[in-house]
Amino acid sequence: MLTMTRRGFGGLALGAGAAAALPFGGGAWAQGADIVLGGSIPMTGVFAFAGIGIHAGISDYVKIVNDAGGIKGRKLRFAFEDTAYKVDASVAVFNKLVAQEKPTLYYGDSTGFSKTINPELERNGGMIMAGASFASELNDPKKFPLQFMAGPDYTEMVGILLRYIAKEKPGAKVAFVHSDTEFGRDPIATSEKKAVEQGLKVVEKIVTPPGSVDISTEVLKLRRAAPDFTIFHGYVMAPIPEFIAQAKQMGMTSRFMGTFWSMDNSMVQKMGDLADGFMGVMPYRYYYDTEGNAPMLAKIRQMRPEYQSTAYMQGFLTAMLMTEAVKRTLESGQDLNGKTLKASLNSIKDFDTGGIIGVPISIPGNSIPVGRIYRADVQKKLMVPASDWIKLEA
Amino acid sequence: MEMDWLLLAEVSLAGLGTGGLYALTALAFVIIYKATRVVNLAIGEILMLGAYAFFGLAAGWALPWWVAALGALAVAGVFGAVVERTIIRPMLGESPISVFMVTVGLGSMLVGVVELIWTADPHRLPEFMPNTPILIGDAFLAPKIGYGFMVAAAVIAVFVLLFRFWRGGVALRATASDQAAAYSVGINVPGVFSLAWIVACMVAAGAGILVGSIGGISSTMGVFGLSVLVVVIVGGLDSVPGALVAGLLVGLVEALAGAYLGGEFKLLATFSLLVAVLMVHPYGLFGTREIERL
Amino acid sequence: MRIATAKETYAADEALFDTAVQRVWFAILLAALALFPFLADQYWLFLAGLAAINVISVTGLNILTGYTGLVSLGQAAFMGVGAYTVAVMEARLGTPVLLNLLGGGLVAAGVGMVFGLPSLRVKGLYLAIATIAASFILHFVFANWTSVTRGVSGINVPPAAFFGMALDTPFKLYWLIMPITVLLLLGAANLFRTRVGRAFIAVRDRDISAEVLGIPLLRTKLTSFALASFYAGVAGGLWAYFFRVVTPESFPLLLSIFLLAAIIVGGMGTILGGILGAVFMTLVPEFLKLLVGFVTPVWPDAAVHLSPVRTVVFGAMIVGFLIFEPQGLAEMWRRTRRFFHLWPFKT
Amino acid sequence: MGADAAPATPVLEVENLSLSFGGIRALNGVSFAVQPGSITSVIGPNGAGKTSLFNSISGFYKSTGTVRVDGKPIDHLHPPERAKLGLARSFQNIALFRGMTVLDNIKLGRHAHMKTGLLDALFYFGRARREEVELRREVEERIIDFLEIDHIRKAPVASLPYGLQKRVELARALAMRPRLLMLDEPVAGMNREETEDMARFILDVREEWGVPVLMVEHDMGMVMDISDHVVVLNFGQMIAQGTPREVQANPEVAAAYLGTGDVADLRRRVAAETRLPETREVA
Repeated sequence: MLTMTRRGFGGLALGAGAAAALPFGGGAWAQGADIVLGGSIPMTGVFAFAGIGIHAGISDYVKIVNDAGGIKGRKLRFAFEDTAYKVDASVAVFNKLVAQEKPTLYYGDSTGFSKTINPELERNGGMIMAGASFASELNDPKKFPLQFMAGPDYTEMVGILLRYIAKEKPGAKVAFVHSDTEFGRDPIATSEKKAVEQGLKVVEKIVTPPGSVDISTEVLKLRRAAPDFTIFHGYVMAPIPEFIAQAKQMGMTSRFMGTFWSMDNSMVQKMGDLADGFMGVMPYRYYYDTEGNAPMLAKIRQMRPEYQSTAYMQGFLTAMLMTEAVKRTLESGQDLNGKTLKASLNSIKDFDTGGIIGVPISIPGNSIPVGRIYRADVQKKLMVPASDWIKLEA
Repeated sequence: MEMDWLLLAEVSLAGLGTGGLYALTALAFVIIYKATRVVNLAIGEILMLGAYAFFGLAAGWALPWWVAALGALAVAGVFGAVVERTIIRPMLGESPISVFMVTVGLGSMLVGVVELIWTADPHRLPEFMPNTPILIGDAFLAPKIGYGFMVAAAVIAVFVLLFRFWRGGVALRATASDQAAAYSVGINVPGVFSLAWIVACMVAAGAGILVGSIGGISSTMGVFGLSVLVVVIVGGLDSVPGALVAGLLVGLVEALAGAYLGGEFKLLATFSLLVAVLMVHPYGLFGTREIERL
Repeated sequence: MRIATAKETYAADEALFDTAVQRVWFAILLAALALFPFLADQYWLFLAGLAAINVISVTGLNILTGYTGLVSLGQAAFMGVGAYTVAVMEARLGTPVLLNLLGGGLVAAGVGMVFGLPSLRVKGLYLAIATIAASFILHFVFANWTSVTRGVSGINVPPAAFFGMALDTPFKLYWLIMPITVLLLLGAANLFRTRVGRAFIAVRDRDISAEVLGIPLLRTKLTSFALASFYAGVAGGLWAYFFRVVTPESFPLLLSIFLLAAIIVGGMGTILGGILGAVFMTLVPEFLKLLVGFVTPVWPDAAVHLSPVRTVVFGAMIVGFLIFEPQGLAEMWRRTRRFFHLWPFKT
Repeated sequence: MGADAAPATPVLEVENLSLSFGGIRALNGVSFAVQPGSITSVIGPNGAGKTSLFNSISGFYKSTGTVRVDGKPIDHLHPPERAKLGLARSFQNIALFRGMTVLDNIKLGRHAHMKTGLLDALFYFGRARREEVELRREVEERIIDFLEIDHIRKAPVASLPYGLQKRVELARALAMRPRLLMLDEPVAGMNREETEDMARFILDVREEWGVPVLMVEHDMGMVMDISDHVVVLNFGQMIAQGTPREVQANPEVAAAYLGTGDVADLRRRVAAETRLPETREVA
């Protein structure tokens, strides 16, 4: 891990030596201390697939920024440690980085962490934070004034799906299948109301216990409900494939949909033929997407020739938005602290993400309520757009 | 609301189907307990090991599925022999708590090793079971569950016969009922211990392949072992018939609770069943009561 | 080398620290604990707080499992009961901190006793598995008793207030957590100087003989469950103040296994063992991280494998200690101490 | 004091005591009494039901019939309550608590008579401290000195030789404030010298503490030497009782010991052959 070796004694001594040797030097980074983006990143454990992508995305964007001369001449530095997706470990990393690196930006790895650290974040007051969680609860600037998320919250994601369904098949029957976790339960209650508002009928809600592999009874219930659309939430992959397999064996005609964390192309393609027709909501373009004007995607493809996951895009965009907030704050001559950074972030309007998101975005609150429906194309082994970009009104 | 009898039938079938897999895994657990008095909390992880070995051979080395399955069983058998010799045997005579914790440690090591080799990402096993639905009357049964149940039932039947008639099976039963006596009639008791671990790990691995082919595999699939623990407690730690009956019972209870109360009630239902059985029948439905002497 | 110390009264011989040397060391330890927060940064203070909370819970579990011989895999769930009690009292009622912690301990003790009831009828491994049931049933209650627990999203806990000061940093919380930890440890140590503690050990060593010698099994076992759960409840309450949010996912079965592993690594049935085990197990992941930092130059992928390595090390420590050092770190400590006492003579 | 102090209420009365395991009758209508200040021995071949008798008196086995202590029936009492009444005992297969020191094992005997509650214990203040120090003094001065085990008081019991362990068990029984001392094979497995020491301690207990003794023992020499009263069991039935002399002269007793007159010799032979089953029974 890069930051760790840097934090080792050797690195420290070297750094101190360099600083001593160039007290008034005209080096590129002389105009101020590094701006540190701290991170509790799940590099290992059950969420490692995401953590590794997030890490790569943030690192790449940081590199792009520094290669272009930093933010107003100040170098951006990514200091992170692995959390194995455990809340206490994430908090430990946070405390360590705050004590040793003084970050002004922070990336957190889970809803649990975002909620746990929020009081400390407000007390500290020196940074803003985003993370891997799109929990609806976090999308409240009053309760979480120093946090944001680089996309729609889970309720908004389902809202985008419902919007699409209502347009495709007015009055359609919808079923929700979700895990019995905080993540899984997050959007369900609100989305049920939203569905009714859209003129849709919620015919079944199925809860699966965490880690459960055998879902045959649940499929039986689902078949009785005979939905036109089934929305999965709270899973990365299992048990979605088995659900689809058994449903198809029983001759169900429902279409199956997922939310962001189950939409990575490499994950979906692992389902093989079962993936055919699987769709879901994605706030970003895929790595291989070449339509439209997307210089950032081109840049990413140039930096990394092999496929990068949706988590990579998430990390990359998060770093981009944070950088933008820092830039705007520095430009307005203010101190870098939580309040000014968040205000700068909220001043972002019709911002061009270089094609990561297909439309210009604004961040009026804590989320970016934009997304698009993609559909799995098994022949091409790709997720392909099934709708235009959908913006939810705030 | 009108009673949907077909749904009830289908749910019950699905529950019994899963129950067959519980019974199979519970059988592995009981074999070890009977022979060595070790409560093996790593049973779920051994099951996971079997599934991953199969995955590695079938998907990684692209072997035909039946070769991979045999290979996975062999891996599990070797694993059982090594574990018995290096970890379990040095613990003989220690307090049951220590031995039980050793298996907890073993389970954790297995999870770590699996994640080191295959990462924590979920995977799907290659399809090897027919996927045309099974219809029993009008009732639908998911093919994997149905075929899984049949395989489990066949394996269990073979085992029950082996227990009765094969020399090794007889030696195992003799050791289970009285170690000292087994020694004195010339049974190689350490050999029986090894045999029990080898056989049990192979059975668990077989169950792992079946379970994995239904729901995919991941490093957390060891939680399947928790339901199996309920099964063996309800059935009685040292009872083969107990494992079979309780396996089906727990499968059924889980399915009914899931279907009529909701998924979040599944574990609650089985663990409530466990507490109820413990209060009424402390040694399970079929377990042997331990007689205490002063 | 140290030679025997003469004592004049039986009271002196019954004292917790029975030599002047021991009392001096204890005073030094207390002084070090008091100085620590002024020297440590936020990270070390965080680890100290977490370790202390684990020490409390592990000590409770040690009373139950190490001293009374009743294996429990429900300790984390009882911590959860304490944490929820404190969270509700703090967030809804706004009662004082110490009262909340006491409440957390007492409610946990009550719940612990209920789940200890099967210990009348079953013991050993049956009981261990029965306590797993506690873990799942309580998790269900946390997740579904929405009106009290706010369901899966959990309860946000306001900072503990002590004489008007909000204890909202690891530094300030240290002064709440550490004294409570020391008090509870002294309490546990005292216990085993009296009939209550002796009865626990007797039940562990030979419960049926103990009964004939005048020890009521039921009451003793339930007392042990209650006490273990009380410690868990207080630990959980402090946890609530420490992490400031309590959710059903905060206290998984894995935490119970962690706590049990800590008493095995530390040493079952000794107070010192519980302390050493809890501190050691809390710090192991941090050691491993350091280690990863060192090996990264030669093994660039080391970081990616940290979590599985941690899982393997966790398991290997349980297995290794049980096979090679069943008395745990406490025994290693005693051996080291004996070596220095007898130095320069060999044992 | 001796058996001639009889007219007082017996310390222990056993009346028509029966016990069965499944279909097997372990005890069948056993009746006898222990007089104040006496030493009463229960003898019989292996499997005669001697230890079952002890366990029934202790309340560990649920038997039928009546047991009285100082004239009051105790059949409804659980084992710990019986212990509190002063039915103090040792065990055939030493039941010391291996995780404790000698001192703690002895102190444990006093458990039922102490009042320290959980809170007292946690704070070790007031009552807890007072009780413990008092107990320590009494244990030291009345028991440890008396049984000459001061050199091992802080030793873990597991490390002690067999003879000393038996002595510690006696010490623990003495700490129970015995009304009746029940010793299950106090000298089994001891050499001559150890046996004589133990016999002396038993006699001294009776003399100095005034506590009557009920003992199960195979060592006929010792039984006949120190007992005031002997009860003979065979196959769960009491076949004789009386003074040592009377019992020795009883032909039925001789028959029980395989039909010969030389009881002591046969006992040794029988014990050697059948040791295993009985020790296992009480494991």
